[in-house]
Amino acid sequence: MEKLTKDKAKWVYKTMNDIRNFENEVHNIFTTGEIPGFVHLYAGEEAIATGVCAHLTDNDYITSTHRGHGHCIAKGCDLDGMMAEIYGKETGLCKGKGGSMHIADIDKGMLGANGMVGGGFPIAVGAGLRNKYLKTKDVAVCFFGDGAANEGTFHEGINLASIWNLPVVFVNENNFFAEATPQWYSSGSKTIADRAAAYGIPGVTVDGKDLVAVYEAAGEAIDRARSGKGPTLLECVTYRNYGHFEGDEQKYKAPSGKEKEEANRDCISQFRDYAIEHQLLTNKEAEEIESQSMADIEHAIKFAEESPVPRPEALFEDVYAN
Amino acid sequence: MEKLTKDKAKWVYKTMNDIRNFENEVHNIFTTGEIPGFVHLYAGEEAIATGVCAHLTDNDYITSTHRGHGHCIAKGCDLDGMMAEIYGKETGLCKGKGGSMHIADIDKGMLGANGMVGGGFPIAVGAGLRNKYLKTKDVAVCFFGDGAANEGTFHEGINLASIWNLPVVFVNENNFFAEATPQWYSSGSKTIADRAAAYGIPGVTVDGKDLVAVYEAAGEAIDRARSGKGPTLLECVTYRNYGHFEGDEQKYKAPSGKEKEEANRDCISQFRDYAIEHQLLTNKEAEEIESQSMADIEHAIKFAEESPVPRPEALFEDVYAN
Amino acid sequence: MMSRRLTFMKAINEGLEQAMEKDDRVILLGEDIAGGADVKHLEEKNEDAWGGVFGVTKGLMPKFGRERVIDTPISEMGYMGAAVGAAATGLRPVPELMFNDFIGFCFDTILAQGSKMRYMFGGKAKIPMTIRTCHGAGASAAAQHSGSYYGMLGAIPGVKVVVPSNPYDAKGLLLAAIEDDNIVVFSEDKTLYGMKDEVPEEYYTVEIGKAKIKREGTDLTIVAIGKMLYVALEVADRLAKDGVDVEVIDLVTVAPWDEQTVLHSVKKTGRLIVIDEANPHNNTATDIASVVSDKAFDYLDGPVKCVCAPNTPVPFATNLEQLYLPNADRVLKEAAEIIEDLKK
Amino acid sequence: MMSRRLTFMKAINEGLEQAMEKDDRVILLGEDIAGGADVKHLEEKNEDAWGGVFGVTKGLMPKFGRERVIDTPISEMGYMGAAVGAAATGLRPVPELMFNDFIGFCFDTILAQGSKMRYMFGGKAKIPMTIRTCHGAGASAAAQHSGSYYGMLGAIPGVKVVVPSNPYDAKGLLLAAIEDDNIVVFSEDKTLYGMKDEVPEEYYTVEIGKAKIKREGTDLTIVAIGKMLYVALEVADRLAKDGVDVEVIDLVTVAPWDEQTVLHSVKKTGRLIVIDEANPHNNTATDIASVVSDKAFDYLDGPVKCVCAPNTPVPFATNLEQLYLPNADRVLKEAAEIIEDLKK
Ligand SMILES: Cc1ncc(C[n+]2csc(CCOP(=O)(O)OP(=O)(O)O)c2C)c(N)n1
Ligand SMILES: Cc1ncc(C[n+]2csc(CCOP(=O)(O)OP(=O)(O)O)c2C)c(N)n1
Ligand SMILES: [Mg+2]
Ligand SMILES: [Mg+2]
Repeated sequence: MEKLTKDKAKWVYKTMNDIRNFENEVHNIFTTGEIPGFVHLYAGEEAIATGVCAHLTDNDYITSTHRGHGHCIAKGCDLDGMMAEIYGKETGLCKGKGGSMHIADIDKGMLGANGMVGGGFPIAVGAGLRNKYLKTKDVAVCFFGDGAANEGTFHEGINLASIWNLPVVFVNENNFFAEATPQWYSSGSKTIADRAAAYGIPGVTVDGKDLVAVYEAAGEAIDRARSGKGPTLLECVTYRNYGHFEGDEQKYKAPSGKEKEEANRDCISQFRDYAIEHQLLTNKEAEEIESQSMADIEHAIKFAEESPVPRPEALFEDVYAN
Repeated sequence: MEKLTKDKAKWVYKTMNDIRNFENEVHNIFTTGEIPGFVHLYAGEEAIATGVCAHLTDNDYITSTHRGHGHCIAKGCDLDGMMAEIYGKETGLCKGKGGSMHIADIDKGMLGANGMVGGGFPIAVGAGLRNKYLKTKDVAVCFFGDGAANEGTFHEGINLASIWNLPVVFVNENNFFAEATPQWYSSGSKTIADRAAAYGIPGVTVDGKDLVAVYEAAGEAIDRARSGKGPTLLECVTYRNYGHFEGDEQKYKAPSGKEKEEANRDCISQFRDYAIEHQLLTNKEAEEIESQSMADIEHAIKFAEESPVPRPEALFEDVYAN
Repeated sequence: MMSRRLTFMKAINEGLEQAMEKDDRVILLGEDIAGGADVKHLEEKNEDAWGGVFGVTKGLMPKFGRERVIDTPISEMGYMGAAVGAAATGLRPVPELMFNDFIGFCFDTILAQGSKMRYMFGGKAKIPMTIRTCHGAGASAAAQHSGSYYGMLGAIPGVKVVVPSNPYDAKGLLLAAIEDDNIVVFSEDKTLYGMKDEVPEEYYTVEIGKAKIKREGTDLTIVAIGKMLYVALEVADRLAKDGVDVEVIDLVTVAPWDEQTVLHSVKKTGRLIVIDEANPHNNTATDIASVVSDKAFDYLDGPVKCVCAPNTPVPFATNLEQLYLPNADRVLKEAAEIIEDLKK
Repeated sequence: MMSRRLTFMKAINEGLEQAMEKDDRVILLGEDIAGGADVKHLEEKNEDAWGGVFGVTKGLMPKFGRERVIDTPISEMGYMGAAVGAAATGLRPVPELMFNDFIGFCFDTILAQGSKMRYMFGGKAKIPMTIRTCHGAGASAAAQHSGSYYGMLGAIPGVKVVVPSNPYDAKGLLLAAIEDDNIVVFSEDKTLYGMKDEVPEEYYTVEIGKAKIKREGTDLTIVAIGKMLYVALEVADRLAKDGVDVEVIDLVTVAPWDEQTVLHSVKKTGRLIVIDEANPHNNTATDIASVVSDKAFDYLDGPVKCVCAPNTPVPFATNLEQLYLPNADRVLKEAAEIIEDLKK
């Protein structure tokens, strides 16, 4: 596994900021009514997508979730195209036909946000099967929530990856809630990683707010996959900054106590401190990245706002290939 | 848990013989072409259905599988009605409309053989939910094969039973094969019971050829369920005497070695020896049971053969209630 | 009873409440139909966090408790199948499938288990279970949360399907569905939740299988499903100006749909348009068209016209989504052939 | 090429073999499509235990190895979704769903994932995947193994469906399906597996979307799907004795079905019967009936008649199952209205 170099640290810090800024802006814009539909924000969980995708190239695949913006950004999707997609504009990554829950860019190895909870497991297994069949060293990463771990696709998907020894890493984002339902209610197992044993694969739990911890654990799991040793189930414990979707009152979140304290930890400032302390970033570099990131997101918003809506005929296009 | 009394031992021995004779006869008749469709025989696995159902009353529910004859008989379904059903006769338990794979008798707590592998898990959970909701002490038992343990319904069903603490016992019949595919290929876990931990419930493996072992383990699990302590996953290791279905060449079965030795163990004669040794049965009683059992099965065959086929109008009936 | 206006959503909520008051065997299951299960500060106050993703089941958990209003993990096959099992053994479960688009996760429990049990078991089982779900485009919910699958579900032998178009029917049909001894899919149009209308306070049922004539007419029959009723009524209004007298029928029940009422109307008017938001092939509109074109062949003065969604997934962009949905302009255009010669 | 007769089953087997020879990216997935995975004495001999539950894929594993002929656990959602993922990333998987009745276990991967990806992704994805499955009553396989769901699948935008009626088409359509860049459901009638007919040895394709006129006639058109073709031909033979000249069309492709050929024929004959083994509502027959009743309205001399399975699950008892299946007697009876005045 590649150590966290200065270059990588810059990419990491930029990516985390991009995600945070993107999501905060979408949050603000949503209240104006300019963005239609359902939007699930990734803010607070940046360390996971970033720490995992730091190990991936465009040739590696990921599957994502309804909360997909972070994965898209970390996998290299174009910010302008993403924002335009969320606005439903013709210049969107999916021509405005997918929206927030279906952002995808196969050229970047991004196999789609997914409106179906648990929808990603089999698709990631398929990408892993392809990688193995074609004798590449590429991996597939399946991001999924704590709630998704109770879908049958979790079971079938991980079991297949295990018995076929596929290069797939299952990255769980355990933010304690599936909508308004806590993980401790919905799962018979204590942790998500506890379920790995049922498939004879390693299960690891890390602090998902700690970029370095995620980076290292993911690096190990991805190396394992690349070298033909099969899948890993990596659980990253985290918390989301916003509600389940925009408009959620979040009555289920703890008003105080340990959960609340966890919630208040910020993965970005924690990484900033770490990077400066370990001389991976200077204060000045960090500040430059911060303002560059804001500028990039503002650019994306402007791009989205100014883009045209899809042509009417687009309704009928792209149903069948050829 | 009730000890294996003399009365119970008689019931057990009769039941095991009934299943064996029933299946052997169906096997023979099938070759004549008198029985249509697919038939999956339970012969060789009698100790499981019998050892489990020995603890149940008509108020307890079971769900079964495509290999359901043994469960039906052990749960008290009428032999004549069963045989007539397999023949597709009007006097069948399901009026000839269900056939071997769909024999059911809700009055006996038998919620149906099931042509869908893994179809029984959610249904058993529903019966368990009902039992708990109505504050009964009744349980639900879900029989399933090693192959079924790879369906998503296994995962979702057991997890639900666990988090809702339902009186459901999941009884796995691990006969090493799902059709022509061995369990050691299809499952990432070594045993089926290993998967119990993923749901925070007890997982137990017993020798499924040993009636007494099944009886005791099942008794414990069922007592647990009845007393509100929740589900258990009970794996019973066994082997089927015949092919997956009638007509199967069984090329996948081991020609020699440990698997073959296992295959040759007979659960019925083993129980006979045990029962006589422990003075639960005399030789004479055993012989009487054996001939009574043959007579009962012959009666069932005669009944089935002589019964009329369904009235044509039956085609349109029983689609909707009222 | 005093007249009283409720939203579509609240009418359903009240229907659930009254069904549960009337019959102990009625239980609800679904994802976050209460919300906040096992969350300490909510449990202490006996509060639900959500009451369903749209708030339809709000307040039912505090009233009936978590034994009867059961939050499920994200395990559609598990809890939908559990509902089948509970129904087969004597309860009257009302599971919620949050969006009908999630049907792919639990289809077996309906297609192969619940709908077939009674038949396979020779009439011994009954499955009194009402599946609440929602369908429909228009909420910018994109391809995986906007489909209309009521027709597909209704085509399964053993399943009934109702699609209410207004708060009154919503409550009455829901109560009829819960009283029914079969699997009834109760499909709510998510864009109607806010619609307000008069709803009696008392318990009442609306007959399943009976279509409603919403406007009498002699020149042309329009049959509409759910929200499409309002498209039909708009078309009727607009055509009235041209002197065309339209009879508008709210189908109400998609399966089994009311052949008698539809045929009776078409035999009178000689012309039929069916508006169905489902994708265009093998849907309820084509089913009605084929039956009417057969059984009322000699009465038809022109072809039956089906106006449906196009053969595409639901697009996200608002402008495209509006084009996706059948509307009055499209009806007038696609059915011009049978409308033109009516205009006086 | 010398004429050579193969069974329907062997024709499919040969199609798979030639597709795999031609294109490395073609892989097969399914339950026991080889059988005996990881069974020592079989692996040593490079033998498959089953080659599919009906033997359709027999011999392919020994030839292409377990990397390309992949036995799966009983995990339909898992491997069918994996096929979608593999197709989206460049392979051309051919998963087998052992019986189309198992669709309820993997419906999401088709309904919400594979069929919608291209659209949702703005045209960037393609899903070149052929789902082999089997349908049909007549094998005493009872309610959960005898259904006909090709129509339901074909109604999903983004999905194509073909239903071959003979060995020649089976091979050619399968090869066309595997060449196609979309999800194509290739639905085999399990009761046709033993049927023998001439099949060229070389690689060839049969065009998807094109119906075939099997018998020309001027008085009446019968469109049939799959095995129902033989019912149609029997009806044609029997009516010929009465001087009625029947045109018989094998639909071949259920989605998108060949409007042009069907309309052209009906415009000539003025009469149409559609025979479809699916349950009667919202099926391909009603879809065709609605379109023809609309677009050929002025040409029709009588109503379009749909002859389908009844609105029931498939019964087990042999006598009932035979009543369930459309047959020539039923066609003649149910369509008597349009046939009677043709008899000379
Ligand atoms: C199959 C399916 N079931 C239910 C839903 C509704 N739903 C959307 S997000 C969500 C919660 C997901 O929770 P989790 O997996 O923990 O992800 P998180 O939102 O916490 O990131 C639910 C139930 C869905 N979209 N798809
Ligand atoms: C959903 C589903 N998938 C596949 C099948 C085909 N099938 C019938 S039995 C069987 C094997 C079942 O194996 P197991 O669960 O071990 O039970 P056993 O036959 O050994 O008793 C399979 C794959 C089916 N009937 N249903
Ligand atoms: Mg979560
Ligand atoms: Mg087995």
